[in-house]
Amino acid sequence: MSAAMTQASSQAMSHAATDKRCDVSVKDVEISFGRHVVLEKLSLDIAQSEFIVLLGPSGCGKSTLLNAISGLLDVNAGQIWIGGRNVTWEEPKDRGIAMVFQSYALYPRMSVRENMSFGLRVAGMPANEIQKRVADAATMLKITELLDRKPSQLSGGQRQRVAIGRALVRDAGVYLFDEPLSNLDAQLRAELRVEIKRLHQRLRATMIYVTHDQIEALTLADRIAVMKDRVIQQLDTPQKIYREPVNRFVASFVGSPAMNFMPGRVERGATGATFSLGDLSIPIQGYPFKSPGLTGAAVLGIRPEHVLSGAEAGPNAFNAQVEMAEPMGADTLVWCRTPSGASFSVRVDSGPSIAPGDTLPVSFPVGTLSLFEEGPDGRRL
Amino acid sequence: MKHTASVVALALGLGWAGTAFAQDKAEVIHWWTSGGESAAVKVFADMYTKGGGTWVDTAIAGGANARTAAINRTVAGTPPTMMQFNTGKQFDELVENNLLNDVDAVAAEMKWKDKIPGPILAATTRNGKMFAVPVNIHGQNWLFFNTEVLKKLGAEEPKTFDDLLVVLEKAKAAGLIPLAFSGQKTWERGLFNTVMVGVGGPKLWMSVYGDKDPKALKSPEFKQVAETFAKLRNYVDAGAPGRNWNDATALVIQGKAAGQIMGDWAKGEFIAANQTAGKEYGCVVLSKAGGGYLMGGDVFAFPKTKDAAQQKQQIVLAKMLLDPATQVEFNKKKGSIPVRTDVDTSSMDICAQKGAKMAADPAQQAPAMELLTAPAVTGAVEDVISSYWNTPAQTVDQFADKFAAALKTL
Amino acid sequence: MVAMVEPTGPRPRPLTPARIGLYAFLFISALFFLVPLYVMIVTSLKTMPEIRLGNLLALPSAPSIEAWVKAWSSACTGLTCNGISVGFFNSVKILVPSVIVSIAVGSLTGYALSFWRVPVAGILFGALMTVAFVPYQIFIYPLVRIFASAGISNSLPAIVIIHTIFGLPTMTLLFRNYFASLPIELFKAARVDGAGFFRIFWSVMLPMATPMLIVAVILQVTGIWNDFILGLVFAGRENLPMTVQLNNIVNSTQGERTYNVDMAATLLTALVPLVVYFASGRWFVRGIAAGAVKG
Amino acid sequence: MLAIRPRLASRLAAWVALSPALAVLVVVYIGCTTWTIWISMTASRMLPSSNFVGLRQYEALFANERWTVSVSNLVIFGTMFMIASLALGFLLAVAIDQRVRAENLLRSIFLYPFSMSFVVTGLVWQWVLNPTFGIERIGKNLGFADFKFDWIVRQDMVIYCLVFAAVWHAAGLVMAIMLAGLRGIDEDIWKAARVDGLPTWRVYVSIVVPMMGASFATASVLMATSVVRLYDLSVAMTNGGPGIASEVPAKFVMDHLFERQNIGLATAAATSMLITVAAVVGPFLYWQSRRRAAAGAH
Repeated sequence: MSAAMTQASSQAMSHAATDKRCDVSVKDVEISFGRHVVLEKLSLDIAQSEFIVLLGPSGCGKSTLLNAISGLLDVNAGQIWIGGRNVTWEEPKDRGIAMVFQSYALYPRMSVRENMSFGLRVAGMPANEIQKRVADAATMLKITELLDRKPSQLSGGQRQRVAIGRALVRDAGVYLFDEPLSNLDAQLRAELRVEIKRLHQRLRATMIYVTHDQIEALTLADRIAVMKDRVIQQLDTPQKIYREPVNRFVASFVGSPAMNFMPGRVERGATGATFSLGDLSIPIQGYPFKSPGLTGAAVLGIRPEHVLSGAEAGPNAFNAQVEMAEPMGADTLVWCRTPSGASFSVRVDSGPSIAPGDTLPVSFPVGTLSLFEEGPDGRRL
Repeated sequence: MKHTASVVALALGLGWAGTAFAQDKAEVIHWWTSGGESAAVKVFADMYTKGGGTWVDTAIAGGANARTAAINRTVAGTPPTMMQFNTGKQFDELVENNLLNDVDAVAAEMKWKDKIPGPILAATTRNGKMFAVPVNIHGQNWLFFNTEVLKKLGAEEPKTFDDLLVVLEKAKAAGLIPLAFSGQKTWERGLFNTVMVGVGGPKLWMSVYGDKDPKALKSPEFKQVAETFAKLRNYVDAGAPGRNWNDATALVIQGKAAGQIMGDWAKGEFIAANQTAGKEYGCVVLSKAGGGYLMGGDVFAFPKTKDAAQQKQQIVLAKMLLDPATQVEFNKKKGSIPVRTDVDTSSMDICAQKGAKMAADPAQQAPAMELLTAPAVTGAVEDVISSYWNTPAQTVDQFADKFAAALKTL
Repeated sequence: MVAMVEPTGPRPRPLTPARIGLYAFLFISALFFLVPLYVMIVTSLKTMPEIRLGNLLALPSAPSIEAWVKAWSSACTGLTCNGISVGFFNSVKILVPSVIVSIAVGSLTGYALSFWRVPVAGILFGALMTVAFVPYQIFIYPLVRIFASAGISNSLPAIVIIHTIFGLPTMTLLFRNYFASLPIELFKAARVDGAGFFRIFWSVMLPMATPMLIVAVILQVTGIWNDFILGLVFAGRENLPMTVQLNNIVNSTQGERTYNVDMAATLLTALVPLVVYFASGRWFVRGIAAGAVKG
Repeated sequence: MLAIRPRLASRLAAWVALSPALAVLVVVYIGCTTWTIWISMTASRMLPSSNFVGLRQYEALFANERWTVSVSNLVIFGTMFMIASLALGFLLAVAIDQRVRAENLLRSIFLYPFSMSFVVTGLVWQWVLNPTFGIERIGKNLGFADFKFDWIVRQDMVIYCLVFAAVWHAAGLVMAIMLAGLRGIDEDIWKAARVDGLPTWRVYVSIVVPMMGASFATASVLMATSVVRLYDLSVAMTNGGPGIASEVPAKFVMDHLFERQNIGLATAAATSMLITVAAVVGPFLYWQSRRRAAAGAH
């Protein structure tokens, strides 16, 4: 939290939240528009004070789920519990939630102050209490000097701060974020990301955050629910999802630059299990197979940053042909080919220059690679 | 208790005051809005005011508009004290639905039935009772001509349509507009009806519009009427379609046209231009065998009301409308002639005197079309006539067939 | 020797034939649109003898506002000769409540139909759309009967209700399309803030609908001010609008016509909507841009 | 199974808000329409009667020359008016969009006729088109002795005069709608077209017009409503004449309802109009709602 924040406000804003029970639980929820089914028997349990990110491409149902939790969308079947109460049929305002939207959704004809206090005024809160809450939230978000402006006079980043402020004053146990940073440029996004993370640490409120940006997910979440096609593919800590994606979809969606995939075969030989890529044979002895002894066609996945290159490559290194180098500041992403022609990328320090046509010794350490079934949606082996 | 009593007293007092006010008040819906017409209706208003009443004037231009408003209010239960209709069948259904008060008692008391021309009396009587008070007679089939122009053309005052055609031909040759015409549906019907009664005679007139006899439409007389009517197309100018009747009258006044066939209300235009009947302009009813003065006009009807005070005012109004002095004064302003045959018309202009004489003579009297046909039929026939007039290719037979169909309107 | 001129500075913009053609088109169009107004104004300033000469486009030889004065204060509209000034205030009396009520109902209906899932919404909207095409004249007679049995015929409330009924399809359509074009997240945010149906409408949606409100006001002011038949049938004799008096002057059944007074009266009657349009033409286009073309 | 949430407060509020519209729907639209259809099957004249005559009013209606002329007039008028006002409105909008001088003034000039009532419009154009003192006279005064412009008094041409006046009245509104549409088009499209070296007219025809579907639709719907309702203009300008050459269905209904006191025939005509409108608008609405539902599912 910013240094400008006062001790008093920090207490005021954080106490109420931690005092409340505010775990969220989605039980067998179904949602459909007419004949079009959007969510099917979906369940999700979110612990008190947890920061959970719903991550997935557009159309995966993550926003629908968030809207169902908020009560903006009626569920066709199932239940939603917040803070130990069944709120399935409650109005949004009665669920103890606050929400931040992608397009900020600031009321254009109201000043910042009016925007932030609207909900409290609707609820009939005494003016001095409203005044205090707005002032505290504004201080916390460094928007005090903007309070009397209209939304049209604000920049994108300022608008989203106001939108967050509007959620803050509700002093809710559960905060819902619907792609709140997607309309901002990269720098502002990073800045506000940090801000939100600090908020969470300060408030200890439950936060449910929808995004399609895996960096936001990895940086913010306690747990990430990766969704695709209306189904939660994997629900785990960011580390786990990054290291052990349950399928190729999760593997490719999380992490940047994207994971390399190379089709080949798992074979068992005298030296133990190997993965053959054409003529190349990569030792994978010690890989934690789910079903031991498995052989046959498979896909090897390894993240560019996990490929060892140059001197680090070690004894299992093979020579790869460099095709192209993308300098990215601190690192360089080097695009190579295996002798059999499979393309992959390697992340190396931007030290010695590497030019197309060079040969680069690389190795795929077994501790960091993943193996999947064949096919675009192959499960982890 | 004391309070309640005083409130009741106050309410009663107000109620009484209200009735007293209503007693003297009469609201009249009519469509007389132009200068001459307002002057005429002012005669009624002044007479009524002189008798101690308050005349509440609701003038709405356009007969259909005024009647619509009046009928709607009558149906809605908030009728005016008195409302205007054209003499004829416009108020038939109000009588049938028991929405009008009859004036039979007053009529008997004042002996009106002996003094009103037969066709007009018949048009206000339903089931033997008089349901409306006629206030004037408008002759509908006059020919007005510019005497100066006729003199220049070397023509006599025409007596029949044959005479007229000769005059028109002369006017055409002289480069004038022969017949000043206003090409709107109503006046196309007016012209046709003038031809029908003038060429076909009152007998044909009555069998077509009175008996609605399809055989009459196939008669040689009707054929001759249709042909004469068609001939008149040659004598109107290019600007006629859509023209207002008073603009046509102006052409006669200015000597640009020889004459105009119109009702006697056209006199108002001549008077406004400071012309005198018999001097600058002449008037004549064209008739082959004599007879056939088409009489229409206006009546006032009295909607049913439960308010006794209003009923009383309706009787006061009825008597006032047919007062001899009022009649002369009103009709002078209106350009029409008194509906009573027993009033002295010597102070009126020549045309009015001519008209009054014909109106008093049963041999000359003929009911106007709307006295014989319901508005629905009048309208249907009007469409047929208008279509014939504007479509030279249409044959007389086609015309007669359509005419017969229109007369049979459901 | 001809020295080559190197391009420098602003590019020369010659008046191209296309540009001339464009202005010619606009000029001719403007003439086409202005001729009737010109004829009305010129005629209203002429004397009757001059009008009878029949040169429609000629300027008045001796302009006189006599006809205007007469039309406003002394032309006969029946027994009384007070001009159309009486009707002016009646028209205002009808206009103000009718515009407010019809827009209030129309915008509320449009709002309810765009954000709230109501079971009959489809049917209601379909019916409104259909009725938008129906000549309203056919409803007049049964409505007279209905109003009569409700005991409110021939009164100010009656005419206000009538204008609301007949304004409903257009108003609903305008507002529904406008609200539908607003981001749904605003509505969601307001609901999370705990605002109910009317609160969202009043505090969030209506303040945003200013461009559409302007369009609605313009359309309704024009429509209601220009109305003749409804005012005649439903307003009652105390409240007959200006157009009825105009009709009394212009459409006298029998009697002499004074075209200069007719034209002056017509212009006086058209003055309110004319001023509204000339003053707010820019807003009108903007309002339409804000809502009407999305949909 | 559908779970229905008893969110009474909001639901109730929505019903309260819709209640005026619903009352109008039930009482006015449904009630009056039913009444109209019922009366059309009776022999009512001035006042409604219960004298049932089946479909005889409809037989009379379709045998009535004036009605058939009215209907065909409406078709001609509708087609010509829609095409002409859309075309002129679009051209004006394009012209104004070329960064011309006095844009505000021009826009007001084109828009002001829409503030005039149809009665005034009809009256003025009746004057201007009148052959004895209107345009024809002006042409003759200018020295063209043979100049003729007498459409308003010719049976075969009068309907085009109505189109003329109606276009004058409505083109400004179309222009406003089109201008709004043009201003809503992304500037980048114009930049791209300019870099591609496309001639301006080509950009309008191939790129801009297809993008303005919504503007054309809005304008068309507005124009179409005024076509079916065409009444005052015909009354004020020609009163249906010459003859019955410029009669229109709404005028047929009105004349028979009031002047002619034949509400049986009037309601039969009104019902015929209603059925025609419903037959066109109904499927259109259905198609639209299907499209909306399909779009909403994603």
